[in-house]
Amino acid sequence: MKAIRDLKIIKIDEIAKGIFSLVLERHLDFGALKPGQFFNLALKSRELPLLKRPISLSTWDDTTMTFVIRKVGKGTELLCAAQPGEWVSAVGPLGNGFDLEAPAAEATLLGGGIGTAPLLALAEMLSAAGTKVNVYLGYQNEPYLVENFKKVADGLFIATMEPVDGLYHGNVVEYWMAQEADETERHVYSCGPDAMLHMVQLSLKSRSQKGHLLTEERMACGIGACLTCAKPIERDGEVHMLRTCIEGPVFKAEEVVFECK
Amino acid sequence: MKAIRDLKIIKIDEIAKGIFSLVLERHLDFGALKPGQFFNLALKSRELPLLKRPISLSTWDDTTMTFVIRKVGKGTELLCAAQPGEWVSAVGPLGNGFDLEAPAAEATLLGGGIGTAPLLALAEMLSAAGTKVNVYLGYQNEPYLVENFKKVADGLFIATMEPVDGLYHGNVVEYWMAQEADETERHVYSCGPDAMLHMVQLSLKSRSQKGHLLTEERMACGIGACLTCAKPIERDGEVHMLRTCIEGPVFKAEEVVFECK
Amino acid sequence: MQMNNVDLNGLVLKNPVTVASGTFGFGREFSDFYDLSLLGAISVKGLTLKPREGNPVPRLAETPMGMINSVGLQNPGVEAFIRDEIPFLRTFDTKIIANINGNTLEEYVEMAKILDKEDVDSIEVNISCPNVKSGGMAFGTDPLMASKVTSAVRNVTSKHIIVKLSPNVTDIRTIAKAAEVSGANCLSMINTITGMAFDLKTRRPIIANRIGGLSGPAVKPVGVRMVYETASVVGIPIIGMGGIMNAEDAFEYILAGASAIAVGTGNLVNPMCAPQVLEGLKKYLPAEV
Amino acid sequence: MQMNNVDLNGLVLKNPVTVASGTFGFGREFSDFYDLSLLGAISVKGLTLKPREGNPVPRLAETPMGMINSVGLQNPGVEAFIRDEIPFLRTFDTKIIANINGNTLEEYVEMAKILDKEDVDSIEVNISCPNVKSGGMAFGTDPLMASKVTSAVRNVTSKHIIVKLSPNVTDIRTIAKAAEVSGANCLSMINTITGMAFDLKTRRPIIANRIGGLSGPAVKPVGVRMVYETASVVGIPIIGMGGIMNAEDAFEYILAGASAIAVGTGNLVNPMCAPQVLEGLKKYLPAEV
Ligand SMILES: Cc1cc2nc3c(=O)[nH]c(=O)nc-3n(C[C@H](O)[C@H](O)[C@H](O)COP(=O)(O)OP(=O)(O)OC[C@H]3O[C@@H](n4cnc5c(N)ncnc54)[C@H](O)[C@@H]3O)c2cc1C
Ligand SMILES: Cc1cc2nc3c(=O)[nH]c(=O)nc-3n(C[C@H](O)[C@H](O)[C@H](O)COP(=O)(O)OP(=O)(O)OC[C@H]3O[C@@H](n4cnc5c(N)ncnc54)[C@H](O)[C@@H]3O)c2cc1C
Ligand SMILES: Cc1cc2nc3c(=O)[nH]c(=O)nc-3n(C[C@H](O)[C@H](O)[C@H](O)COP(=O)(O)O)c2cc1C
Ligand SMILES: Cc1cc2nc3c(=O)[nH]c(=O)nc-3n(C[C@H](O)[C@H](O)[C@H](O)COP(=O)(O)O)c2cc1C
Ligand code: FES
Ligand code: FES
Repeated sequence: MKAIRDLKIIKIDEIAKGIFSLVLERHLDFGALKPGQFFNLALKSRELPLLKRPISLSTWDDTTMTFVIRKVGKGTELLCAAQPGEWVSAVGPLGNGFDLEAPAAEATLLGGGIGTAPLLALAEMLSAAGTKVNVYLGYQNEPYLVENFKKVADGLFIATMEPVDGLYHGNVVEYWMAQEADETERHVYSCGPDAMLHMVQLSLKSRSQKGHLLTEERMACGIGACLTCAKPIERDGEVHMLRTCIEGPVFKAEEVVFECK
Repeated sequence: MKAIRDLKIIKIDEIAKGIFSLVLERHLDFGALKPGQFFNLALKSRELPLLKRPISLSTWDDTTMTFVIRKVGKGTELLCAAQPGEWVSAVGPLGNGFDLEAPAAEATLLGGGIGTAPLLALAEMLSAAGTKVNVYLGYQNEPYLVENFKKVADGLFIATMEPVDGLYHGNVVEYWMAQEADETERHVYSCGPDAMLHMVQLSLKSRSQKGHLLTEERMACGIGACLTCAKPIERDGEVHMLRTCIEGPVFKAEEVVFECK
Repeated sequence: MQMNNVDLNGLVLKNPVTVASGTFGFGREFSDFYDLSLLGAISVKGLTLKPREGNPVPRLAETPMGMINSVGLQNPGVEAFIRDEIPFLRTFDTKIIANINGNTLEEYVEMAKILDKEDVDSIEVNISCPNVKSGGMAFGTDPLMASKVTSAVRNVTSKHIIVKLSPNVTDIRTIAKAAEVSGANCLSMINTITGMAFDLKTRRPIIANRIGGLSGPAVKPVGVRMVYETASVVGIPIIGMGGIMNAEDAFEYILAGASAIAVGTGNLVNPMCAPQVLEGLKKYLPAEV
Repeated sequence: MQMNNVDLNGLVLKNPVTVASGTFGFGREFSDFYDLSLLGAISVKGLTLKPREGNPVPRLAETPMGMINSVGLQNPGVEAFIRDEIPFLRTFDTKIIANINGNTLEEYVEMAKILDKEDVDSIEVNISCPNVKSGGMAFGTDPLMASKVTSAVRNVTSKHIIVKLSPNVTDIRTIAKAAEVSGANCLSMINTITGMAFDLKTRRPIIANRIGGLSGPAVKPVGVRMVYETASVVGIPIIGMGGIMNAEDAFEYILAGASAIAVGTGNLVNPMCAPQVLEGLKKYLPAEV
């Protein structure tokens, strides 16, 4: 159940340039967790920025939860500069998360940049449920979390936008399209920048393939109260402004209306 | 000369309940320092509170400056919670300080609470200049800086508002008035809460005795630019609003206009 | 001011802590966190006659100790509110304030008529929403318009009426007086201050609608000042809001002349904010006068 | 916008970074910290016809990311400024802006007449000071009054005129237009927003005058919005200010439509703020267009 709790930082490591893995204690009051869910986090001691920051669960065990955070602006900077023993104020678990009721026989996970992180728990749980999981990870130049995915992925494919020895050079969506040209029965789960998700959506559509997207939007409360995080979602021929933090952040791939900004 | 510099915290100790001694490195660019001068200080890493906090020099040597800070509100709380190695942004030296051009033969220093701190360097320098220095220190209950004053004071008298074994019980101004009933030639320097300074002013007047008061007022810039720190000062029969941070914080005792609030 | 049984000129709250419209949904979102019966009142998300999808995104920008929103009154409409939300809210021992918003005078009247027959404790006439093109703030920045809306609503309902004032005015006192003489039982203030922020990378306004409403601690001094100014010229009680994050902030509003307060942005930052304000206020206020 | 030779409709600044009246004294205070020739212009402390001792203390309260001041135009008077301060300021290669404040229309005119013959580069007509009882903001909150003051000043001087606008208005555009059509060469905005804070211990307002002017980062979204609104309706340049602490803040104002910016409260927090803003802006602005 949703709760707000102060959590102690157990561990914090820079796992790639500007990418930090943050391990927090897991509080029993949060109840069950689902991949694709997120927490609204802020350093307890901070007064600025005012709002907490939505960060996806990357993975967890009985006593800890791990988040992977990219340092972007002030909020993530503060979180990434924190030290073990400091306290984080956490609201969660938030959002619908990925539906794992009836997992597909075969799935493909497409992660871009920091969007790879929320797919880790998904890969682990799908794999545990017997799904054959192919994982495509796209980075600018420096891969991270690869070892973690290696443990559970049936196929692991890595692409970088800048040339890196031994890795596919280019866009991870194109990589996937080429590699799995005929495998349109696999269920696709994707998380990454909007431009990537849009590309995934168009690709899925062109192949009549099914999938889910983990999306982002600027958020204040994370609990459905403020309606700032609305996302245009097309259902039954109509566009509704749904809350990314409640009805999302995971939507069916075909539903999301990407606006060309 | 006035400058703004980032100074490393060398040492920070709680010397009495809620009273902290903060030792900063002394920067050459600040030039000469005078007792009664102050710095505008804030933790470098803080964004809130916006404004720096005026804190008097308590004492200094060639390489360090010591401030004594009472934890009051948010600004002083942050300063007092800082750790050695952290950086303080400091603007100073500010204010006129005590005039030591022609020190009196005999002086009496009256400090109340945290107002004892700025008198320490004054006591040291007067004593070095050959002045006979009597020091009266008043506290609520727990004395501090006493050892430091002991080294330089000819007479040291301590009063506490709450009864403390072996110490004068009551108001430090009354203590002084009683002890030095006839010694009206001594030059008096006082620093403490407004109510105390007002009492000192009235006492001095009643005895036609000369003195200086180190006063406080809410400040923004500390460098004379904003005029928020104005203090009504009577000179030549007229009241002028003078800047506590430039023309003060030290004024002749008879000049300060205390408003009954 | 007191902790118990705060009488807002006909609307009696069990305590002075309420939550501000638009920051509390319809209460459901917070019932995971605490018992809503703790609250003096809940002002629900701003309602319109017909359902609204609100403004395009991004709808949110952060500013120093504040946030700008441009939700644009996304809501399911007054009928859905009555059908789906009142029954849920009534399971708690707290007052229900229906926040209404019209594009036209007629829409305000229509909504008031509908709600007059429904189980709500007060109607909050929002004449200060900065995030809609027509209506909204236009009514709240002109004393004549404010007066017209208030009396029109007054004429069609015997319910307790709160008029919610906009801070985006030269003189809040004239608008407040206008609302008072036209039949408001109570005032609430302040709504958001219109504000704007740019994205330095795209060099465009962050908010899709360009301008939005500023709320949070940054606006507190303005809210406190407006409550203070208004309290000295009106005889009706005021619900003070704008940047209340803790009991100390709330008490500032009370010192300024507010009879009750509302937590707004504070709910978004910390879902437990309102009960914490309530708990903290006990230190400052007597239980009963 | 460009870094060099910014033409504010007759007043050419070497760069777009100026300092706001009342936050920079007469410049002397900052000459310990840096060479004032770095600045595009200095707007000096608000002047009045006769010397003024200003308001009682306390004059300062701090608020979340802001401060409230109630200095009340303490200044030595326009004659002393001319005698004692202009010669000092002229030792630097920067423009001098004389910020003038009247209790009456006649006082504005009188000061403008006096300054017309003196060595200042621009006269900033402050019709927005919230901290004086008569005059000040009263002129800035009514388009008719704003127009009258501006044309009266225009009639007696051929100097460059800046009109400084108050944010405490329902519609800044009408006041801005009024100033423009009445002969202002340039606008500066925003002055402080009236605000208030209470001392929880004494339970009284912190500021002796009770209400003061809010400035600092908290007001930035309001200042940016007002510059944006105004820039779209006037043809004269705008000096943007309100909460500028760094180059990013300054650039927001420029994106909103300001031709130059002023650092105000930033000077008080960090005496090196203005030159640091200047240095940082180079990243965002071309040297010359
Ligand atoms: C459901 C969800 C899950 C997320 N999971 C992760 C994660 O696992 N790891 C991670 O590093 N990041 C994640 N993000 C993005 C992360 O929330 C933003 O990078 C972060 O809020 C930026 O804050 P900032 O203060 O560092 O940056 P700033 O740019 O200073 O932020 C300014 C404002 O923009 C908002 N903002 C900026 N970027 C985003 C964004 N991409 N999404 C939403 N709001 C944004 C901030 O919340 C803030 O209000 C997630 C976002 C959402 C919505
Ligand atoms: C010239 C001068 C020298 C000082 N020297 C010392 C010293 O050596 N040691 C020490 O502990 N304190 C000293 N003070 C007082 C110290 O500046 C205040 O206690 C401090 O500013 C309080 O800030 P805060 O955020 O902790 O408290 P808050 O109460 O949260 O402060 C709120 C506001 O009030 C102002 N304020 C509150 N109390 C005072 C005060 N007494 N004087 C001026 N402004 C105040 C703050 O600056 C701030 O703007 C001195 C003050 C002045 C003017
Ligand atoms: C996200 C958001 C949505 C809001 N929606 C409404 C609304 O629908 N009706 C209304 O009267 N006020 C609305 N407001 C204004 C608040 O009720 C409140 O007046 C304002 O935010 C100031 O209080 P605060 O600073 O505590 O948030 C909204 C505010 C926010 C932040
Ligand atoms: C202490 C103080 C004194 C001020 N005095 C004046 C003044 O004399 N004349 C004037 O036009 N504006 C005055 N202002 C307003 C500033 O020039 C500026 O418009 C306002 O503070 C907003 O900018 P900021 O947020 O950067 O400070 C004063 C502001 C402060 C903080
Ligand atoms: S973030 Fe508030 S409703 Fe989603
Ligand atoms: S604090 Fe600014 S003039 Fe003294």
